[in-house]
Amino acid sequence: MTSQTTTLTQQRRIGLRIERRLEQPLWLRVLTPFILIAAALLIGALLLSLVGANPWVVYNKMASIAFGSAHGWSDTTIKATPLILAGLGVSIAFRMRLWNIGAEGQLFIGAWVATGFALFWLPRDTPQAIMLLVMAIGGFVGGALWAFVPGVLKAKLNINEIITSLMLTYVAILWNNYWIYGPWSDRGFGLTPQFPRNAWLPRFTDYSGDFPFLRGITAHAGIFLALAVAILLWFVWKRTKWGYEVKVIGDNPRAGQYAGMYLARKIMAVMLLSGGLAGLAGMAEVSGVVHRLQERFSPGYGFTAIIVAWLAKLNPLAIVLVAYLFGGLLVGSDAIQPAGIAKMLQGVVLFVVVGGELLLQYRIKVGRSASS
Amino acid sequence: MTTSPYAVEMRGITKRFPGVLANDRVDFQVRKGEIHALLGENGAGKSTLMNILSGLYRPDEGEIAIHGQVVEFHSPRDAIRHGVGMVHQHFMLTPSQSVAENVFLGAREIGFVLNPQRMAAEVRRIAEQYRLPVDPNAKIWQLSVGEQQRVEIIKILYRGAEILILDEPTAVLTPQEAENLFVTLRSMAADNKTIIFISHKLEEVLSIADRITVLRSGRVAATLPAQGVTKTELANLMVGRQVLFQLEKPPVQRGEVRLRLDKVCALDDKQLPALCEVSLTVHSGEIVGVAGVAGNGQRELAEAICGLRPLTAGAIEVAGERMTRPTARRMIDAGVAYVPEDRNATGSAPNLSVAENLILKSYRRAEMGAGPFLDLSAMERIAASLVKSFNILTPSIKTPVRKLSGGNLQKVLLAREISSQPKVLIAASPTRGLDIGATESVRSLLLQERSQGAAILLISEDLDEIFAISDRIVVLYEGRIMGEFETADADLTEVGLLMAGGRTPSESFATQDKG
Amino acid sequence: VAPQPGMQPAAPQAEAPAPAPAVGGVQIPEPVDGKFNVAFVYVGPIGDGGWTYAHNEGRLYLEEALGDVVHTAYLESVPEGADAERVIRNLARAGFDAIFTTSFGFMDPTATVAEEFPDVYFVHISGFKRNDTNFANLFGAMESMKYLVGMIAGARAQADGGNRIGYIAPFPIPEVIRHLNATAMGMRQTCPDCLMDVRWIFTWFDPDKERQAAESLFDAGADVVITGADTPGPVQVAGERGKWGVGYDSRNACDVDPEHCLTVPYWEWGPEYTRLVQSMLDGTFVGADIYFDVDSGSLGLLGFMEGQTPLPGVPAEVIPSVEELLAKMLSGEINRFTIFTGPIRDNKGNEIVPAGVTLTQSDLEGLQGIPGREDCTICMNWLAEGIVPDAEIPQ
Amino acid sequence: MELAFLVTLLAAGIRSGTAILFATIGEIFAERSGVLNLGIEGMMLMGAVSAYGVAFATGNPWLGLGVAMGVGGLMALLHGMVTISLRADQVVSGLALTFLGSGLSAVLGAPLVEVRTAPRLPVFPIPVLADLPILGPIFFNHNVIVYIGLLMAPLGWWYIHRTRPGMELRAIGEYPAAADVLGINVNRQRYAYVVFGGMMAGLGGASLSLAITPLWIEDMTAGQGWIAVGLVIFAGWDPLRAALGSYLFGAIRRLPLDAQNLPFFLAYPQLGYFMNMLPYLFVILLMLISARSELRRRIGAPAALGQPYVREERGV
Ligand SMILES: Nc1ncnc2c1ncn2[C@@H]1O[C@H](COP(=O)(O)OP(=O)(O)OP(=O)(O)O)[C@@H](O)[C@H]1O
Ligand SMILES: Nc1ncnc2c1ncn2[C@@H]1O[C@H](COP(=O)(O)OP(=O)(O)OP(=O)(O)O)[C@@H](O)[C@H]1O
Ligand SMILES: [Mg+2]
Ligand SMILES: [Mg+2]
Repeated sequence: MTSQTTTLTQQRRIGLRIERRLEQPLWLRVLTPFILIAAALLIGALLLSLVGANPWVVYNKMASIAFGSAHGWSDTTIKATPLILAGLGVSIAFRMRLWNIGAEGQLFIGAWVATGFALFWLPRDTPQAIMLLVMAIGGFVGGALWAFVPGVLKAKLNINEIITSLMLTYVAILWNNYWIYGPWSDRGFGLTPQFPRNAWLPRFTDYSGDFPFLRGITAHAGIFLALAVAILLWFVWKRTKWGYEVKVIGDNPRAGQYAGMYLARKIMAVMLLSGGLAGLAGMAEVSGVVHRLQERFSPGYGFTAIIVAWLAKLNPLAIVLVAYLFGGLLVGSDAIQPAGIAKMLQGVVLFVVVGGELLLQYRIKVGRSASS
Repeated sequence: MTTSPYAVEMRGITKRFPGVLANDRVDFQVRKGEIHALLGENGAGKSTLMNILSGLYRPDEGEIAIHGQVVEFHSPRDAIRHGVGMVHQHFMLTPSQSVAENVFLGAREIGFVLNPQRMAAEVRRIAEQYRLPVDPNAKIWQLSVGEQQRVEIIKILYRGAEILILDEPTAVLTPQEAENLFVTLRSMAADNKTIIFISHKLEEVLSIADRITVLRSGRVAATLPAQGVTKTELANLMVGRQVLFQLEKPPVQRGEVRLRLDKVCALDDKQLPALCEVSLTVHSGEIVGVAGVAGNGQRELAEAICGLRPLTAGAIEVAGERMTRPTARRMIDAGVAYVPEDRNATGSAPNLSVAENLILKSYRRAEMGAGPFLDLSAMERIAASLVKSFNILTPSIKTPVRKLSGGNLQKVLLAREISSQPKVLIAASPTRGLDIGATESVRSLLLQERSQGAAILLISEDLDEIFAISDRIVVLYEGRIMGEFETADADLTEVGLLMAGGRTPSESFATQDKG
Repeated sequence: VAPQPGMQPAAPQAEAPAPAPAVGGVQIPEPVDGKFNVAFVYVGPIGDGGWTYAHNEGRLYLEEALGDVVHTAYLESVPEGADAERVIRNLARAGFDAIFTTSFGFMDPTATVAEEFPDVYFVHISGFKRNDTNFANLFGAMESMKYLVGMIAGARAQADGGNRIGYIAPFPIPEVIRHLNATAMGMRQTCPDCLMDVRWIFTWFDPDKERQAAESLFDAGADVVITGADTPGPVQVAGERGKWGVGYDSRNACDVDPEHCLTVPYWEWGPEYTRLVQSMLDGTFVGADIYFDVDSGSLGLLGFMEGQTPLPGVPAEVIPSVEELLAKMLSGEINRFTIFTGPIRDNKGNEIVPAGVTLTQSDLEGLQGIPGREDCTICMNWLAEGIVPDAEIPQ
Repeated sequence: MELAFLVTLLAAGIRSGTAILFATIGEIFAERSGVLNLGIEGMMLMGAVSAYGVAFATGNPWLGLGVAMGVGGLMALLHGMVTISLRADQVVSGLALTFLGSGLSAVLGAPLVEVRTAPRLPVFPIPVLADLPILGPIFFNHNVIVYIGLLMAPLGWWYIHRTRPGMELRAIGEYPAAADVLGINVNRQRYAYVVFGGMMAGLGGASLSLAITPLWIEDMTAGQGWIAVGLVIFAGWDPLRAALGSYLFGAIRRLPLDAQNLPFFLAYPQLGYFMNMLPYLFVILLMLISARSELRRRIGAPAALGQPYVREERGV
């Protein structure tokens, strides 16, 4: 009986065997992102045709809207700005394996604080530079404090930050609702009055008097802020002790503790920064684009930022690139109905990248592996 | 059933791991009813071979016959079906479940709904039959290591194992517990059960085994009867060259007190008391060995001294500075270095490079960069020089340390800790998992530090190691210090008794030297 | 002032048969050469069965009415705020001749783009901005219909021997308060003893909240629950409880359970859309404030319009009086101002509008400080008699 | 009056907590086996949309329920493949699943949004019991799906603690190697429980669209999937405590509405904005409570939670 099983199973063992690669060859590492993006587009195309669309037409249209003209680039930049800032914020936490997925809420609170300064807490005639500076700092601090709560709970009580940061997102949105329908409402409607001009981030189009070609280019100064933060962060990760500490703790928190790093303090600091950048994204959005606080002024930037950060492998400079890609996706899908397509594609891209990247680490071996 | 003198025949077994040839065309036979010892250096491939025999790993090549019948195991279940059961080097027990639950895990015949009474009764029956006393309803985490081992044996006996594999069963036992185990094993062998038994302790092997197989670098070096073999012969077979059992150990030159624990208490991870009023001192220039069975507070002791575990009472004094609330950073700054028992989980960041791991303790210093900045070139320079002087084998200083072998990773840790010129060095099982060569070099490094005036606390479950290099020995049992000896006056049996919680007999028995 | 369906954290969206048959398909709105191209920007999905659904019905009506002359397209689920301006601008740039934006939050973006594209017509629904040339705003007097709803609900409670009516109010803004007050005043016509219970849900569109609010109202003793929000959940609950519900916004809001639905006051945007687009074609369009009343034909009350019969739950005794009032409204004999003429008391018994005084349009809309519009004097920030006396407006 | 208030509140809590209960129990099983699946929200949404669609197309809500479980299970299988076989980060894969589910359900469900007449699961007052005072309205006058939930919690508890597979489940989540050496196929069981978790999430979604909020609306779960993740922690991986948490949560969602009838809130209705925050703050509070009791009772997550198991590979 035993020998019979043996022969049977031996036959089964001839075939494919999946094995982890020890080293990824260089060509594979270089090609990986492209393979993955192609795969994601392919799967997306499949889903699109399942729901009755011509994927080629859809992709083409999206690309031309997002990147086909100066206006397209401007629109894409507008979308990329909050994605870069929030994405950088998310990436800081993720680097330390802190799953701050409440960037959306932090963004709302940042916007709320910025609005408070723009409309209520500063004199109307505050010079623009001071106004914007205070709004930016306020937005940063607001977002930071909102993220601090999950940070403290994590650091002191080891409470799961995924849940707390997400729950606080809902709270933040309701908090905003209270103010925009209540005390700050413009005549009872779900939005605040428009910001005075001195609370607007400068836009390219504001200079169209001197440079007519800038007319309608509504991208704003927030993008420079975002780029500056990206470069700064890149430097922090590479060249500072602080960045080194985050890297160690992210890889092995026990080793960090062992090396005398203050884990609890670091958790709180990282959450503060992470939320702060998301808050800054909120400030940039209300001050640069919406010019008021209103319901749903963010179409989920804080959530998309998570995908952006992860796809960029938490590399600050790559975040800029990926944010542009996703900005383009969002802008492009504006003209495509239904709007769920953008979200679906985001999910597909993330999934393909998460799974596919690992898949490429395996090698398929054909042959028999058992005894002769 | 075929008539074969062999219970187990393994023929031409080859097993490769990424980058390692763990077993290389191994032929291995065990006779029915014998106690067969498997010897070899660390990494020789003993566990791998036995994991293959027990169905856990699949060989790349080769075949296995049990009682003369060729079999192929796809999972441990297949092996169990053929009467092969294994007690692993690391116990395979789920701590939160009861003894009975662990014994019946995976047993389909007990039906869908659990019947705790019947399960307990069955465990009791086996326990009595083989004289392996244990409470079936106790949770594993409440048991001592020796009891846990009994559960493991009951587990495989319940499954009707005729062939029992024990992977380093005595490594974590006190000499007395080990003796009890041997009694059990002998009676099982008398019952015509076949026992394969892995150990590093040569005298133990000589006293209990019928035959011995020695593995070296994945190959069989020899199979020979235990009768008439000497320790030295075995050691030479294992290593493939003449082995020196002696280390150069100059007489102790005690300096001032560098480390003083004053009635230190601490909790374990479950918030239960793990250390009770531990007091001890370590002088400059001496090595104090802490002996004890695993799980008696060694880890908590090391962590408490290194500021990684808060004290619930007492104080620690390092070079005269007294601390009741030590933190890791204060301890590092005070000159305490720590080679943790767990190289991967505590001592290193596996995905970071060799260089980044080498500066883990020193990155805050000014020479690593001014203020908040990290000077990458300084880091690389220091790393390169440490790699060179400690002879660390690594493709480059940018290689992630997870790719290093255990011995080289240990060298990274030692290089890092020793290069800080510590006043106090805590070394927890520093040679665990290292082969004889690496072990020798680690021990001589420790002795070298000792002669340079460091105060060294050596925490180890390996009594031989403790006896070999420490100047004084303290015994830790259930978080308390049970006794303290000058190594020269210490007696192995007595220390063993204390490790098991026995009373301190003030006068030592007259015993012959064992080590 | 507009219901803005789709206020949950993420943007809702949907797709349904437009010109093309592909249900669930994907469409890209583009103008067609040689036609008058009209684009609609919706805040919610056209399948919301409420606000946006009604607008889309209007769009289809427009296509039907003007035939081959026009081509229409729409973008649904466009978030308010940052994205709206870009979407509207891209439509204008793409060559659409007229753009209708159907949510309050689109007001400023529409105004901005209207300045940039003087040759394109813009109509914003539910706001108060205009530019006298190519940008108008449009809204209607739903309060008139709500008054009739109040009468029907009151009669129903009376007939059932009850005295409680529930109202689900989305947000404390003038529009909602105006509708709530009109309903309460209507209720008191047929059931002077009835009290109106209010649940503020602080959302325009949350099926679960709306259902729970309805349950809460029924649990508190209501015989009829009237919803000011979008989903038919409250009508469903009414069915489950064997009580009565009133839907809102679109004609099909009763479809879930016509047995237990009394009526729906609904928007019929088609006639207004057709009139406005015709005026664009004729070149007579002006960027004005347009506020239509029942006589425009753009408001409906299910069961009482031409060709309809009252749903079974409507008490027979109230039908004649509702029909009579509705006829007067349809003929323009009475209108929203008639309803909001004093004496009117608030829920605490204070006189808010003295006898003989009529609220102005600004009063009704609660307008203040808007250039080109007069300020309100009796602003819409009170609750009418009949609403639970202790109730206050949130904020 | 006070009692009636409580009774209606609790009845409402049980009704609207049912969807979360299913998802929570499913996640308990997945996590007990060692796999964290943060994709509940996405699976619930896919469950909700497919249940509604199938019920509409076939006229049979039970069929919808079944399909929803299948769809949830399939999505979980995807998570399983990525995390169990490919060993990807469970957190990230779960997030991806949520994005995928909410996007895909929005696209697939678009034509269903205007469907108002799909058949629903019936409300079924249990004879005699439903007429009991207090207990009747709280427990015995509900939609059939609610009873399924009421049964599921004790059943789940019994399975985990009183059956052989439950014993194995506890082992593979704590020390998979120990189970493996006794011949339990760890990864196969993990797949099974992850898929089961997905089926339960699908069931939760279906119970929303077919019974609790019988409609399909995009993103109709409104964060309930995430709340389930939180409740698992609060429940200490125990289905009975999960039921407690879910029903409490349901009641707290209803509270802001019922409270509007109380004199205090009539006078200060603006508190409604803040009352609406309660469910979310409640979850945080639950986490705080469990953080403290976790210390006290020394229970914790299954030890191997989040770690892939590979036999011939050691370390992480
Ligand atoms: N091994 C670990 N893995 C993940 N998180 C951990 C680990 N160890 C600790 N933490 C997290 O870090 C928190 C703080 O740890 P700890 O109190 O040891 O920090 P600390 O360095 O002593 O800082 P402080 O002195 O400011 O308290 C813990 O509550 C826990 O959330
Ligand atoms: N799962 C594994 N993956 C990769 N390498 C492995 C694995 N198991 C063992 N090895 C390698 O195979 C070789 C043999 O290991 P094995 O554990 O069999 O040695 P051993 O003789 O049991 O040693 P020890 O005395 O330390 O227990 C070593 O080099 C080891 O690093
Ligand atoms: Mg601490
Ligand atoms: Mg071994």
